Amino acid sequence: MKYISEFREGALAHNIATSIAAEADPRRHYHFMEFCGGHTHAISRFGLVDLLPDNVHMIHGPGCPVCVLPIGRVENAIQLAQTAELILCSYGDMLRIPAANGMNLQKAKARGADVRIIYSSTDAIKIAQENPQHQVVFFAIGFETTTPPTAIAIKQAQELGLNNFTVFCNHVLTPSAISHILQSPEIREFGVVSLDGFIGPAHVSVVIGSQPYEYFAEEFQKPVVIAGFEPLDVMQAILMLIRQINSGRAEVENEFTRAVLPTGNIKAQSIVAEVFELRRIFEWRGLGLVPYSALRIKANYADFDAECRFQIPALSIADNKACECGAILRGVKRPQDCKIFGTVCTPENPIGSCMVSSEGACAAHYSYGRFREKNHSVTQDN
Amino acid sequence: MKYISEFREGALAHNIATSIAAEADPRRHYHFMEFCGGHTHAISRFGLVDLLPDNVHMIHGPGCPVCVLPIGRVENAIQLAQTAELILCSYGDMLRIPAANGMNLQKAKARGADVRIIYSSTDAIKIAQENPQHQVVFFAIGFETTTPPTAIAIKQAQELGLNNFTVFCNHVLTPSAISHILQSPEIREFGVVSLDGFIGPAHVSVVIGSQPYEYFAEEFQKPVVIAGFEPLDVMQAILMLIRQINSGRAEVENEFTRAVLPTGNIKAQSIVAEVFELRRIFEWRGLGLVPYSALRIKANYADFDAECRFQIPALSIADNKACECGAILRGVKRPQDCKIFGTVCTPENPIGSCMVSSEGACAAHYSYGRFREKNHSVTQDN
Amino acid sequence: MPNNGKVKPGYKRTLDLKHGCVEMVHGNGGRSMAQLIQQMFVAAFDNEFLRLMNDQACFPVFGGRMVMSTDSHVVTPLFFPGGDIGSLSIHGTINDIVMSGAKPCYLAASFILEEGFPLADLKRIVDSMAQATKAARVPIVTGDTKVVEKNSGDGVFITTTGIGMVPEGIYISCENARPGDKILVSGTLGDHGIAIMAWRENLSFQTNIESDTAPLHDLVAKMISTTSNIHVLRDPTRGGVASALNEIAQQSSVGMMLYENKLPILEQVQAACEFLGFDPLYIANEGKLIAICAAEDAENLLNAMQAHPLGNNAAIIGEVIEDTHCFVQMQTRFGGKRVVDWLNGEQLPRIC
Amino acid sequence: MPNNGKVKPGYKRTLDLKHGCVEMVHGNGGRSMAQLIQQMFVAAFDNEFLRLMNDQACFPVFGGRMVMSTDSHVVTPLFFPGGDIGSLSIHGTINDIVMSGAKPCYLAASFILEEGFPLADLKRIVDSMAQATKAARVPIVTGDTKVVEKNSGDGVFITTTGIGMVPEGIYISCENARPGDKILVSGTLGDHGIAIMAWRENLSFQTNIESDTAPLHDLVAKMISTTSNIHVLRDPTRGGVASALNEIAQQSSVGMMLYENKLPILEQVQAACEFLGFDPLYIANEGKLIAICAAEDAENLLNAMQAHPLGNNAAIIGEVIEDTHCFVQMQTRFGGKRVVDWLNGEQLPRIC
Amino acid sequence: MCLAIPACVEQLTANNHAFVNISGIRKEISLALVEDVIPGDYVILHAGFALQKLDQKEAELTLAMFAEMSSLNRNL
Amino acid sequence: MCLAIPACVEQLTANNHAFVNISGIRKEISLALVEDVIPGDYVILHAGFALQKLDQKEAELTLAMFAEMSSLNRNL
Ligand code: SF4
Ligand code: SF4
Ligand SMILES: [Mg+2]
Ligand SMILES: [Mg+2]
Ligand SMILES: [Mg+2]
Ligand SMILES: [Mg+2]
Ligand SMILES: [Mg+2]
Ligand SMILES: [Mg+2]
Ligand SMILES: [Mg+2]
Ligand SMILES: [Mg+2]
Ligand SMILES: [Mg+2]
Ligand SMILES: [Mg+2]
Repeated sequence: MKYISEFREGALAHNIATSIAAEADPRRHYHFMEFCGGHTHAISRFGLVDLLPDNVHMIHGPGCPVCVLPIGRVENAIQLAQTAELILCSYGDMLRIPAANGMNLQKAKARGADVRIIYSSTDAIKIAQENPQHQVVFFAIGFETTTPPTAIAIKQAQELGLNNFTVFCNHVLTPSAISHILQSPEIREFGVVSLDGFIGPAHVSVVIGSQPYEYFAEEFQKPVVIAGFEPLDVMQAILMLIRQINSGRAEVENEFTRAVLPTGNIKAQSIVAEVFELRRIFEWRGLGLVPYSALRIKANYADFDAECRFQIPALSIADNKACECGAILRGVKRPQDCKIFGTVCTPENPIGSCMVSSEGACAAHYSYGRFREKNHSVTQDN
Repeated sequence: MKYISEFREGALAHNIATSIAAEADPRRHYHFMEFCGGHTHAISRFGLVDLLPDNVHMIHGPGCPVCVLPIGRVENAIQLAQTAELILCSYGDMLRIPAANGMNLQKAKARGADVRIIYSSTDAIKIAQENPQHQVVFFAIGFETTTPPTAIAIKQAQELGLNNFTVFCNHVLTPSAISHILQSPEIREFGVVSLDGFIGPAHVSVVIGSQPYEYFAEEFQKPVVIAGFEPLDVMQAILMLIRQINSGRAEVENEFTRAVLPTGNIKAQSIVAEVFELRRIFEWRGLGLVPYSALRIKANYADFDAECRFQIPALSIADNKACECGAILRGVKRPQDCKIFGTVCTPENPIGSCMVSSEGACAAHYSYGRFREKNHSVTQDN
Repeated sequence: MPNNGKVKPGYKRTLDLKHGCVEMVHGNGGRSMAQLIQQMFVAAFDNEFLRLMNDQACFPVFGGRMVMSTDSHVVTPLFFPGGDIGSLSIHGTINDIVMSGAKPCYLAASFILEEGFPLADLKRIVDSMAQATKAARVPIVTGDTKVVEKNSGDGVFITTTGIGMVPEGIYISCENARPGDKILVSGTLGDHGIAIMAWRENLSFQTNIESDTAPLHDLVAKMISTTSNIHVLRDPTRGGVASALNEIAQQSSVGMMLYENKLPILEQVQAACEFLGFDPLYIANEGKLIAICAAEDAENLLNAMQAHPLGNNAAIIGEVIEDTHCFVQMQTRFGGKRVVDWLNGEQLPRIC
Repeated sequence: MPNNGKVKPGYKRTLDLKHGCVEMVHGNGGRSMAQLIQQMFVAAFDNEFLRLMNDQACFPVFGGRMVMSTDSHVVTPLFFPGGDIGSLSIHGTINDIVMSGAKPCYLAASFILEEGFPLADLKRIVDSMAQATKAARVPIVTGDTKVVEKNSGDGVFITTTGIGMVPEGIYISCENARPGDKILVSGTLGDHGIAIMAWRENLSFQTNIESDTAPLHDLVAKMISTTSNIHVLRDPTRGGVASALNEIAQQSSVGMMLYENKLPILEQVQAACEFLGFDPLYIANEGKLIAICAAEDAENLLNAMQAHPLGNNAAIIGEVIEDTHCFVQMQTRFGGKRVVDWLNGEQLPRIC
Repeated sequence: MCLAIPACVEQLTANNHAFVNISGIRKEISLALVEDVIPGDYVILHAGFALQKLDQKEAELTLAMFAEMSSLNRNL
Repeated sequence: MCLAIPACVEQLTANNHAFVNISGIRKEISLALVEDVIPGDYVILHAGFALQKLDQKEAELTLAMFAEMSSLNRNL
C-alpha cells in the first residue's frame, strides 16, 4: 500500500526509537498528549509504548468525536431514530455510544428504529432520494475533517430540492478543545498534570492547516508537532518534541508535510464557512461546556437543519458517576484509574464513551494494552 | 355440532336415497342445477352422487363468487395491490384466481404487493385504522350473503371518518344470473341443455328470502327448492324436486325453513339498499355481460368507493381459449369435457376460475371426484 | 477498583434476560456471541458433549443402521397453548427419526435470531427445548447461532437435526405399504394446526384446543415391541393426514381407502374447520403418527397404541388398496366415496 | 384431450424456473411443495438415500467415534465472487466436521425460503450445492423446506448438518493446545469477509478478491497423514482468526503469541481494511484453517500444507504460551506487543 | 357459496357484538344485520356477521320429517 | 480520529467524482473538496471525499529523513 506500508517499516521504527532513547534526557520525564484518537489507535495497535523509554509518557487526549459527544445529543439522535417514518443515517462509529439506561442506537435499531449505517454523507442524500415519503436525518458528527463532507451534502440537498433531508449537526472544533484543556485548572492552576507538548492532529490539520496551532505554542509555550497517523510518523513526532524541549523551543512543527499545508485546504474551509457558523457554546462529554467549540447550520440552510425541523430538546444528562471519561479526556487520569474499567465497563457493555470507539483511551487500553498491567488484574473473562 | 351434525347423519341419508330411488321415474332423466357452489361442495365432499340413481343428474351452476369474477376485475385488484403504499384486503378465496399471464394476488404478494387476508369486512376497517398513512382497499366480492357485511363496513368507515378506506365493489346478484342462464340460447332456443329444476341457494336466500324465485318458477315453469348446504338438505331437496316434476308442479319450495323466510332478512336488505345501487351491466366470467346483475356504491358513499378514488380501468380480458368455464358455469359442459382439465389446468396451476375455489365445478371434480372417471384418465401425477 | 485477579468464571455482566434483546453483535463471532452461547444455550442444554464448545460434537457409536433427519421450525405464534417453537423443534425432529423405527440418540440445534428479539422470550424457548430434550432423554450436542437484521427474520427460526440408531431387524419406510395393510392413526387429528390458528391475527377465536406436540419415541418403541409387521410410520405434520397418505401412496405405488366415520377428530377441531372452511384431514399434527401394518396385526397394534398415553385415541382409519393411480379415497359417512387429494393451495379462511 | 392413462412421471406442468418465485404454497405440505422438493432438490442432489423421500435418511455406519456439526447460513449477498450461499453452506459444515479430524460422510440440508424469492436464484444455489457435495464426495441424504412470508426472511437461509467418522487414534479438540505448540494457518486471512463486504449496500467497492470458500477435508486428511501430533484444528469463520484463537486459548487455558510479520494477508484485503477501519484478524474466512501442533512437527506440517493447493500460503503465525489470563498477544511489526482481543461490537465502516 | 354455520349466542357485548359458541369455539361476531337476538339464540354466521336467527322449531320439524321418512322407508 | 488513507486517482468521472485505487481496491469518491486533481495524483480519502492532494515529493523527503536517521544510528 503506497504511502502506507513505507510508514510502517519496523526496521526504521527501531532506528527512530534508538534516537529517542539516545536523546531523551534520563534525568527528566516527558509528558506528551496526542490530541487525536488516530494517534492513540496507532500507538496501541502497533505497540509503540514498548519502543519508548520509561520516561516518555503518552497521554491520550479528547480527539475522538465518538468520545466527546455528550449523552444528551446521543439521546436526541436515538429519539429521532425512534420517530415513526423517520430514517436516521449514521456513521458506524455512533451505533454503540451509550446514552441513558444503556440504550444506544444499535439497541434502538434492534427495537425497530430505522437506523442506516452509511460510509459517506452522500449515502444519506441517496437514501433521502430513494425514500421520498420518509424524513431522512443525517446524524453528523466529527471534527474539521468530517465537516466538509457534511457541508457538501447540505449543498447537494439544496440543489436537488430535497425536502425530506436534514442534518443533525454535531460538528466540533479542535483548537477550542485544545485551548480548553490547556486552560483547565488541573494544568493551569494546580499543575496536577504536566503536559510538555502536543502531537497535533493529522487529518484535521490537512483541512485547517498548521497555522491555528501557532497560538498554543506561543500562548502556552508548548511545542506542537503535527504528525501523520502511521506509526513512524508518531515516533518521529515524539523525537521532534523531545528535541524541541531539550532545546527549549515551543514551536509548531509539521511532520506530516506530505498532506498538511500551513493554510490547510482553503476550498474545504470556504465551503464549511458557507454552510456553518460558530455555536456560542457546546457541551463536550468530559470537558463540559466549551465556548465557541462547535458549529451549527446557517440560517440560509435552515431547511436542512434537523434542529429547525424537529423538536430536539436540549438535554443535559450526567455521565455515570463512576465513569472517569472526563478526567481521562483531559489527560488527568488513565483508563486503569477508573474503578469500573474492565469490570462493569467493557467494550461489550461500555459505560463511558471512551470504551466505545477503538480510538477511545479506555477501549484502546482494554483491547490492546491490558496485558501490560502488572497484576493482570483485568483478565479475559468467561 | 348442533344443527350441523344432525344434518349429516349417514343413516338418514340412506333413507332419503331410498325414497329418491323409489320415486324417480326410471323411464326418464332428471337434470337439476344446483345454482350454488355450496351445494356443489356438499355433493362432492359427501360423495352424494353415489347415493343417487343413474337417471338423476346434478349440474353445477355459476353460484360461486370466485368463479364468476371476470379476469379484468381480478387484474384491477392486482394492480391496486401493486400500488405503492396501498394495502389490499381480501377474503382468502380470491388469492389464487388467475388473471392475465397466470398472475394472481398470491403471486403479487410474493413479489411485494401488500395483500392482507381477512376473515371479515370489519378486519379491513381495523387495518385502515392501524395504517393511517396507507390507503386500504377492501376487495369486496360475493353474492347477496356477503354484500351486507360490506355495507356495514362502509357505514362504519363513514362513522369513523376514515379517509384512507375504500371498497372495490364486485358484489353480484343471484336472480339475474339464474335468469340469464334460463334465457341462454342453449336452454331456451336449442334445448341442448335440459334443466328440470333448481336447487335454490341456502345463505343467499337467508338474506333475499324465497319470494324472488317465484318469477322463475312461473315464467320458466321450473321447480325451485331452496335447500340448506348440509348433505341431508341436498338429498331432501332432490327428492322434493323429483316429486314436483312427477306431479307436474313448478313451484318454489323451501327446505331450509330453519333459516329462510319468504321475505328474507329485511334489515340486511335495507342496509344494502342504503349503500348500494344496481349497475346497468356487469361482466360475469363465463356468462359475459349480464344486465342489472351487480351492485355499485351509491354517490352518497363515493368517498369509500375505490372506483372513484383510484384510476381503475375497465379491462375486458378474454379467458384462456381452451378453458370451458363459461360453458360449465351455464351447465352446458362438464369439467371432464375440457381438453386441459387435469393436465394443463390443475388446482396448483388453475387456468380457469372453476379450478380455483373448492366450490368450482372443476376443482370439486378434480379434488373429490376424479376417481369416478372410467379410464381414470387424469391420474395422480408425479 | 480493578479486581485482584480472582475473577470468578463467567462474564462480568451477565446477559440482561429481563430487558435485553438480540442485537447484531450476538451473531458476529465475538465475545457477545460467546456469552450468549454460554449463558443462554450451553447453560440450558448442558451435557458433556456440548460443554466442550467445539464447532462439532464427538461421540461414540456402534455399527449398524443409522438415521438422520432435519427440520427447520418457523411457526407463528412462537408460543401457543400446549407448547412453543422450542418444544416443537425437539419433538419434530425426534419424531422424524422415530418414524424409521430408530431410537433417537443426538440432536443438533441451529438458531436464526432476528435482531430485536427479546432475550426473555429466547430464554423461555431455550428452557422449553431443554425440558423437551430431558424428557425425551436425547441431548443437544452441538449447535449454531446466527443473527439477522430486523425484518430479515421472524423472531426465531430453529433448525434441529437428529440422528438415531435403528434396531436390528427393523425396516420401516414409506415405500413399504402393501394392499391389504391397515392404516392407523395414534389419536385425534388437526389439534396442533387449529391451536395455532386460533392465535393468528385477523382470525382469533377462543378455544381450549391445545397443540398435541409430543415426542413419539416411547409410543413407537412400544409399537415395535408389539409387532414386527409395521410397514410404514409417518408423522402427519404440515399438509396433515391427507398429504402424508398421498405421499405414502405414491412412494409405495398403492391406493388407500379411508373410512370417514373412523377418523378421530375433536368436535372443537371440526367446528373450527367448519367456520373457517378447512378440512381437518389437511391440518397439521405434531404429536400423532400414521402407522400402516399388516392386516393380521392391526388389532394387536391398535390395542398396544391405545394402552399408551399418547395413543389413547388411536384408531384404524382405513386400508391400503391396489390402485395404479395411487388415489387416496374416502368412504364418506354418507356411504358415498370421494378422493382425498393432496392439499392444494393454502389453508386460508374463506367465505365460500 | 384428457390423456389416456399413459401419463409420464413428473408433474404435468414443471416448475417455472424462469419467471417463477417461491410462494407460500411451496411450504404448505401439499402438492406444490412436493413438486418443489422433487424438481428442485431431489433432482439436483440425487442419491439413493434422498430418492426414498422419507422424512429421514437411513444408512449403515461402522462403530467408532462420530462427529456431528450444524450451521445456519444467512449470508448477504447470496451470490458473491468465489461462491454463493449454496457452496458456502456445504463447505461450512464439511469444514466443521473436518476440524475434528473426521472424514465427513453425510449431510442434511434445511431451507427457509422467503415468499417471493425467484426460483431461478434458488436453482442456482441448489446447483452450486450439488456441485459442492459432488466435489467433496459427501451426499445430502435428507432435508427440509419451509416458506416464510415476505419480509419474515431474507431470500434464503440454509442450515446444513453433517456427520462424519473419526479415524482410530485421532483426538483433535480445541482444549488440546499446550504451551510450546506452534500455531499455523493454511492461507491468506480475511478474503471471504472482504469479498462479501464489497457487495454490501452503501459500501460498494471494486476488488478482485474472491471468497476463499472451500472444503478442507482433503487438506486435513493430508495433514493428519503427515503427523499425529495435531492438537487443535479450527476454521476461523465469523470473528476471524482473532476470535477463534481467543476461544481456543480459553478452552485450553493457555495464552498465545502471534507474530504480525508472519500473518499471510493479501495486500488488497489489507487495503480494504485500512479504508473501512477494520482489522483483518477479525474478518471471516471460509476456506482456511488454524492448526496447532507440537513444535517439533510444525515445519513438517507446514511443508505438507504448502504442498496442497488449499495450503499454498500456509504459515506458522505464532505459538502457544503459558498465561493464566489466556490473552492472545501479538508481537507487532514494530517490535511492540499488544493484545489481540475478541471481536467487540460489529465490524461497521467507520470514520474514526 | 357463502360459507355459513349455525352458532349459539352466548353473550352480548358492546357495539352490537356478541360472543358465539360453536361446539366450544368462541368468537366475537357482529349482530348489526339482525334484530332481537338474545343469548341462547342460534344465528347463521357468515364472515363475522350473524345473517339471521336460526328457527330452532323449524329445524326440529325438518329433522322430524327426515326421521319420519326413515320410518316410512322401513315400512316399505 | 478521522480515518483517512492515501489513494491513487485512476479515472475522473461525472459530477466531479473519480475512481481511486488503493492497492487494487477501486472506489468512486467525490473530488468536491479539492482542486486540480488528475489521474496519477494521490489524495487523502476520508468518508468518501478527497480531503487533499498528497504531496509525493514531501512524502519521499520524509521517508528519506527516516532512512538518513537510520544510517546515522548505524554510525553511532
Ligand atoms: S472504563 Fe468506562 S466508565 Fe471508566 S472511564 Fe473508561 S469509559 Fe468511563
Ligand atoms: S379445467 Fe380449467 S381450463 Fe378447463 S374449464 Fe375447468 S377451469 Fe377452465
Ligand atoms: Mg425432517
Ligand atoms: Mg418433521
Ligand atoms: Mg415427518
Ligand atoms: Mg457454527
Ligand atoms: Mg418481522
Ligand atoms: Mg457448526
Ligand atoms: Mg462453521
Ligand atoms: Mg467452525
Ligand atoms: Mg421436514
Ligand atoms: Mg427482506
